[in-house]
Amino acid sequence: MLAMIRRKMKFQREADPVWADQISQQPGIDRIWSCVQCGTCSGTCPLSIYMDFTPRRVVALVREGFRGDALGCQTIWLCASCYSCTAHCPQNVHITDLMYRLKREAIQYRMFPKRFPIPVLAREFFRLVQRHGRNSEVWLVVRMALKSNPFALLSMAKYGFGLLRTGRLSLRQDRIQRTKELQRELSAPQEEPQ
Amino acid sequence: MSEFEPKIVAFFCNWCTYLAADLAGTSRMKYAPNTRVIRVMCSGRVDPQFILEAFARGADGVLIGGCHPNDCHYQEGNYKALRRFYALKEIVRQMGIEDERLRLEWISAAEGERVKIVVNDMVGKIRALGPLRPKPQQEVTA
Amino acid sequence: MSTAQKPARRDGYVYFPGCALSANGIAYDESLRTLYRLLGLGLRELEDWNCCGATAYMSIDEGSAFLLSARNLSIAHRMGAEEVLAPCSACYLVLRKTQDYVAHHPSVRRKVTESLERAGLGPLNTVRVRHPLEVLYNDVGVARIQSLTTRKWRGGRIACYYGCQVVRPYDEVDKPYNPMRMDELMQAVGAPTTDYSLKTKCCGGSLTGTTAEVGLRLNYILLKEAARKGAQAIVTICPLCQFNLDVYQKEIARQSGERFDMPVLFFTQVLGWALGGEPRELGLHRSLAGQSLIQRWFAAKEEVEAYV
Amino acid sequence: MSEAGGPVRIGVYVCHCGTNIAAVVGCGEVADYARSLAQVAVSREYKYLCSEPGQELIRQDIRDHGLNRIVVASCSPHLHEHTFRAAVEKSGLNPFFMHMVNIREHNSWVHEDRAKATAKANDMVRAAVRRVALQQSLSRGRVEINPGVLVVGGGIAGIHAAMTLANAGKKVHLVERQPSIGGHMAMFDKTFPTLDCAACILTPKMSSVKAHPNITLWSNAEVTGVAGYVGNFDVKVTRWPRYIDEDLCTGCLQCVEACVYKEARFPDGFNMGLSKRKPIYLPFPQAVPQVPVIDPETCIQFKTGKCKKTCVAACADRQAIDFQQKEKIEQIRVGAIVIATGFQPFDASRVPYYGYGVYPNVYTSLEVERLVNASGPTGGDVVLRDGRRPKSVGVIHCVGSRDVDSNRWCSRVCCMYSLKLAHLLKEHTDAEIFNFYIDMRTPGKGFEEFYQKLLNEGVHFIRGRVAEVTDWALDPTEEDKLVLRVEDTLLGTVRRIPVDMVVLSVGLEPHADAGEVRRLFNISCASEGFFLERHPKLAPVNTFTDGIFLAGCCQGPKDIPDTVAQAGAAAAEALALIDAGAVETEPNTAHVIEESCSGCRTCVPMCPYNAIVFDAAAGRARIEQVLCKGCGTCVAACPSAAIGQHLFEDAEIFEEIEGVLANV
Repeated sequence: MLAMIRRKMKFQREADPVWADQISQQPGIDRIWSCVQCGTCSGTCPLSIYMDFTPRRVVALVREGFRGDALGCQTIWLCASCYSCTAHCPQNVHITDLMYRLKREAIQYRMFPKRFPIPVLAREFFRLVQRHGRNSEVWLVVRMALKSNPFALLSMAKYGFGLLRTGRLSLRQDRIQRTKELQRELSAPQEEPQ
Repeated sequence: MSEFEPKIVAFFCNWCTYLAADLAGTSRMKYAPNTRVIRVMCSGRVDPQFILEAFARGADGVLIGGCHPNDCHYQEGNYKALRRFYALKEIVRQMGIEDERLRLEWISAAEGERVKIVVNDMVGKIRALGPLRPKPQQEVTA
Repeated sequence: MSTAQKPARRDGYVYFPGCALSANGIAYDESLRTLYRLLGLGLRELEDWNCCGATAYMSIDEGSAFLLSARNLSIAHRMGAEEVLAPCSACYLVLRKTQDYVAHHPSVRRKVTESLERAGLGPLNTVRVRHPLEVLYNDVGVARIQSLTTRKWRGGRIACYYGCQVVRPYDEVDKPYNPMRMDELMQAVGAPTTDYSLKTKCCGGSLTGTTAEVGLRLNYILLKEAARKGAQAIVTICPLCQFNLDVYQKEIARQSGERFDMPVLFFTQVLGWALGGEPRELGLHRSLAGQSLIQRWFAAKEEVEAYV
Repeated sequence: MSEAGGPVRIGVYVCHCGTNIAAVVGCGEVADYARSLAQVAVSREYKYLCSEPGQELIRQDIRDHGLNRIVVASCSPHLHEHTFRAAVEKSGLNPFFMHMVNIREHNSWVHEDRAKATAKANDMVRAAVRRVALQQSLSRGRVEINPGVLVVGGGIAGIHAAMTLANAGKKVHLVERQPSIGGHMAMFDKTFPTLDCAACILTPKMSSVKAHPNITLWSNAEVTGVAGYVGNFDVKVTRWPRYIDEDLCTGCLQCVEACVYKEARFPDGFNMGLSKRKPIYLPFPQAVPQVPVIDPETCIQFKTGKCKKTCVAACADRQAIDFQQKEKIEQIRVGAIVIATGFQPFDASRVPYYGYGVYPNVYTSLEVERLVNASGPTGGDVVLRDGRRPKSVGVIHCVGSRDVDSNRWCSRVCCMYSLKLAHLLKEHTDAEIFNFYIDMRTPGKGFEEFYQKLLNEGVHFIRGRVAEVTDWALDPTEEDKLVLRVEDTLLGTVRRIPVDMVVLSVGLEPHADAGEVRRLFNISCASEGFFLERHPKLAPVNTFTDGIFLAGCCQGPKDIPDTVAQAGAAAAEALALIDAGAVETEPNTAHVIEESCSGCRTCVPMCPYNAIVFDAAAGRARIEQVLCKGCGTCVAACPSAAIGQHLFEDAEIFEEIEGVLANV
């Protein structure tokens, strides 16, 4: 019983106001300082009902500099980038861009929740495109599930079959011709972590 | 050697642009400290000689600020200013002074932000041009 | 509505299919090409195009995400195109966003320019990114599509589903709230549409695969509300939306215990058929859900009757 | 008044303004620098020059050091030029020997680099020192004030201002655009927080306006021209035809009764289209004047010319109906103008995700005001457009307020009127009421108490801005309802709340034509489009145009008590002006330097006020000092440099130019 009781108080020493300032340097994200915490973003978000922190609370976390919570939450990985929050926000906060920004930092510092498949998928996708120049997110999902998760395989296999039969799924890796050109373009000297 | 700091003489009309600059102040907006504002009642009061005098005495740029079209406190002084400005612009151009150095802007009393934007923009452009130096006299080809 | 057709692009539209349209969304590709042929418009495929990076790339490295799009835009420019046609919502948005950021943020512009030079690629210049919905609506026009219609619609009522990234955050394809252009096009070929309140709600994208319980629930709501409003089919403009609603429909029905038999079509399939295209060249056989209805609605040997 | 003969002795005073200036500009350095300039006899810095000791410091120096020119480097001349002129004048020096340098609004408040800001202040002070040496002794003109006042707008603000002025014995012209005075307040049911009936407060005042011997009321009329200046405004008023002669009409309304339309058919504007009216109608029962109006858009006589004209028959020998009536132009001269043109409610259809105009059971707050009103379209019975009685209502605050996509500002009254409507709806229907707010703003007298009352009445208060009003249903409890999707930010979770009725608490915004009105009266707008006061604290009802005052929501959103208070203040300012009998004018007029004038007449068409006349006999131009407003356009245009402008002489401006650039 006692194990379920958790301290929720936040101490000011846990806050990192410098980090908040850094994050808000990015174009569009600077508007977080105008947020009035009205919750329109959460209300319009189709996925907020599954999130551990609603998007509004993520903005509050970032503003107050609670980096650990903001980077470790599930919210940023449940964001499907539908831009509904950004379009609705009465203060023009670019919330979708903020989510992307947090995802990047969470991946960089490996702070995403354990056993959460989305960041893994994103990285896999990133690598494949880097190498071959082509890939499809959906296709990768199906393929990964087919290959990696034996439990999911049972339910996924039937989609796979349907897709194969209708000519919509090929297990052959598509690639561009001039992969070298693409790699040269992407080979920018790494800048400071974004 | 410190960075070149352009000096800009600004003629602001009393009713719109001067008040806009006041508003920029009360709103604590920050902009480049390169303008020297001379208050006139109306942009229509700005005599072309004032502008030439400013360039002659070492100004790197001249900015005239008046009320928007139809908003002149004196009905149409700003139109007079505009007509004069076109003529003057041509003269200044023939003297070899770059276009960016002479500017006319309509800025209403509500547009403090615009003062900031215009001043910063003008300072940036003139800084890029460098100090106003008399060009070797070019043959004017009409 | 003006019936005047703008002159077609000199060499037709430069077309960026993207990964989805070459795989699971191939029916979109087939129907788009067919429709363009029927309209007498040219389509040139973007030469050696690469993946747009979609949402995943933005989550890893924003800079590289812009570079992927920059290569495509640069190639389009080299092909002499002023405009590039991107039917996939993810591709459309990423290309459009790249342009926006290159135009407005000097740091992005600098990085993109340098990287293109390093790869021996040309400049971006101002290639305009366009979506077929908006091209059909603006360049071709509702009236012209109506006048070219040769088949009478025999299917049921349609819910037009626009999804998210085509109408947000940029509003050039259609309005972000209650868009109507697809509805107007469907009505022009005689297909009745429902008043569908969820037309710009998100399908969850790849969440159907990664967090199935969440993704499937979103799609369940989309299907259920369409049915509640009397729709017998959903028509989309996005390969991902089509994929989710079509491929997972059976699973959604199983989990919810409700029956769905809802064809999920691309708007280009409906328009292409109305203008005389054959079902196979429109990829109508590739849908999983509601296949029996599809076969009934889109009979191959429909006699050509003047309709208008 | 000293003519300041003898050598020029300049005193320079640099103000710290507490730390407002001193924090950025090195005031001591500026004062030291000024001391080094030619002709400067005294140079000092001081903490607050505008204070009495500060002013006394200047006066003392004038006496002790024989100063005859003063430069004050402090704030904007728009704020304190009159203060320092008065201080100088008190010491016997001509006030126009003083010149101000703005080192606060134009310097310390907008710059951060101390060295650069100080250098700029030095440049400006140097220019002022050089210019002030040339300044001349001038005297102000005197303009007689016409005792009449024009009040524009007949809402509660205009009504109160007109009554105050009229009670003080002034002749007032009240011009109202609508056929009746009363404004928005006449549409309200109750007023917050006291819940007294709006009509009970307002209608007696409306009748008093009509009855007052000092007030001329022109309704259905607009100001279409304003010329002149403080004390002497020439105003053109266009009285639009109402097709009924106000003098002949007795207000019996038999014409309305007799109209060939037996049933009212056309949307009634006063009831927000929730009821119908006939083509001939009285705007509302308590309308002032009690004279009907004919709408030519719907009247058969106007549309076809073939009506039986039963209204004319009913009017009989009173013969008040006149289909030929044309607009009438009235020309009046007044000394002061009070502008009280009010606001327009935000158009709720501009927020597409709230479904106004799409779902019939979505209402605006103003519609609900009429719906709960006993003399409203349903007699106070709250029945929805679909005939149902609501069992649950959602009231959404901040619609068209605090939103960068519509209006950024807080409209100030919506929280309180939303509470009021929640109370009234509860009282009328016993429905379950949900109020959705971002921040609850109840800062007025008795407001917080009212909020407490509502909390205890069982109204739900959900802190969160509703994301959408929609009709899609997830389960049977949501069928045929409007579903509000919102994050309850206090719970930190998203909720779906099905209701029968949605009330959108729309914000206040400037009239669509506020820009044209502003130009007409030559006043300014703030960035939001509301009219700009001269100073928010020092001159809150004045404008930058002397003799024109502001009252009510045309200056910014405000509630009824504040509106009435402001209207009283505007009336008092107008009274103070008028009772002074005359006003002094700035001496910054243009004048012809006769010996230089070549008689070319270039200047004559330059003047928008026809102040320049050509004296054919003398072969020279002449400027009528009373007519000249001092813009200086003719000065800049004169090819012979034969026109000067007091306070802005060419020589003075050249000195300023050379002064600011002297160290380049």
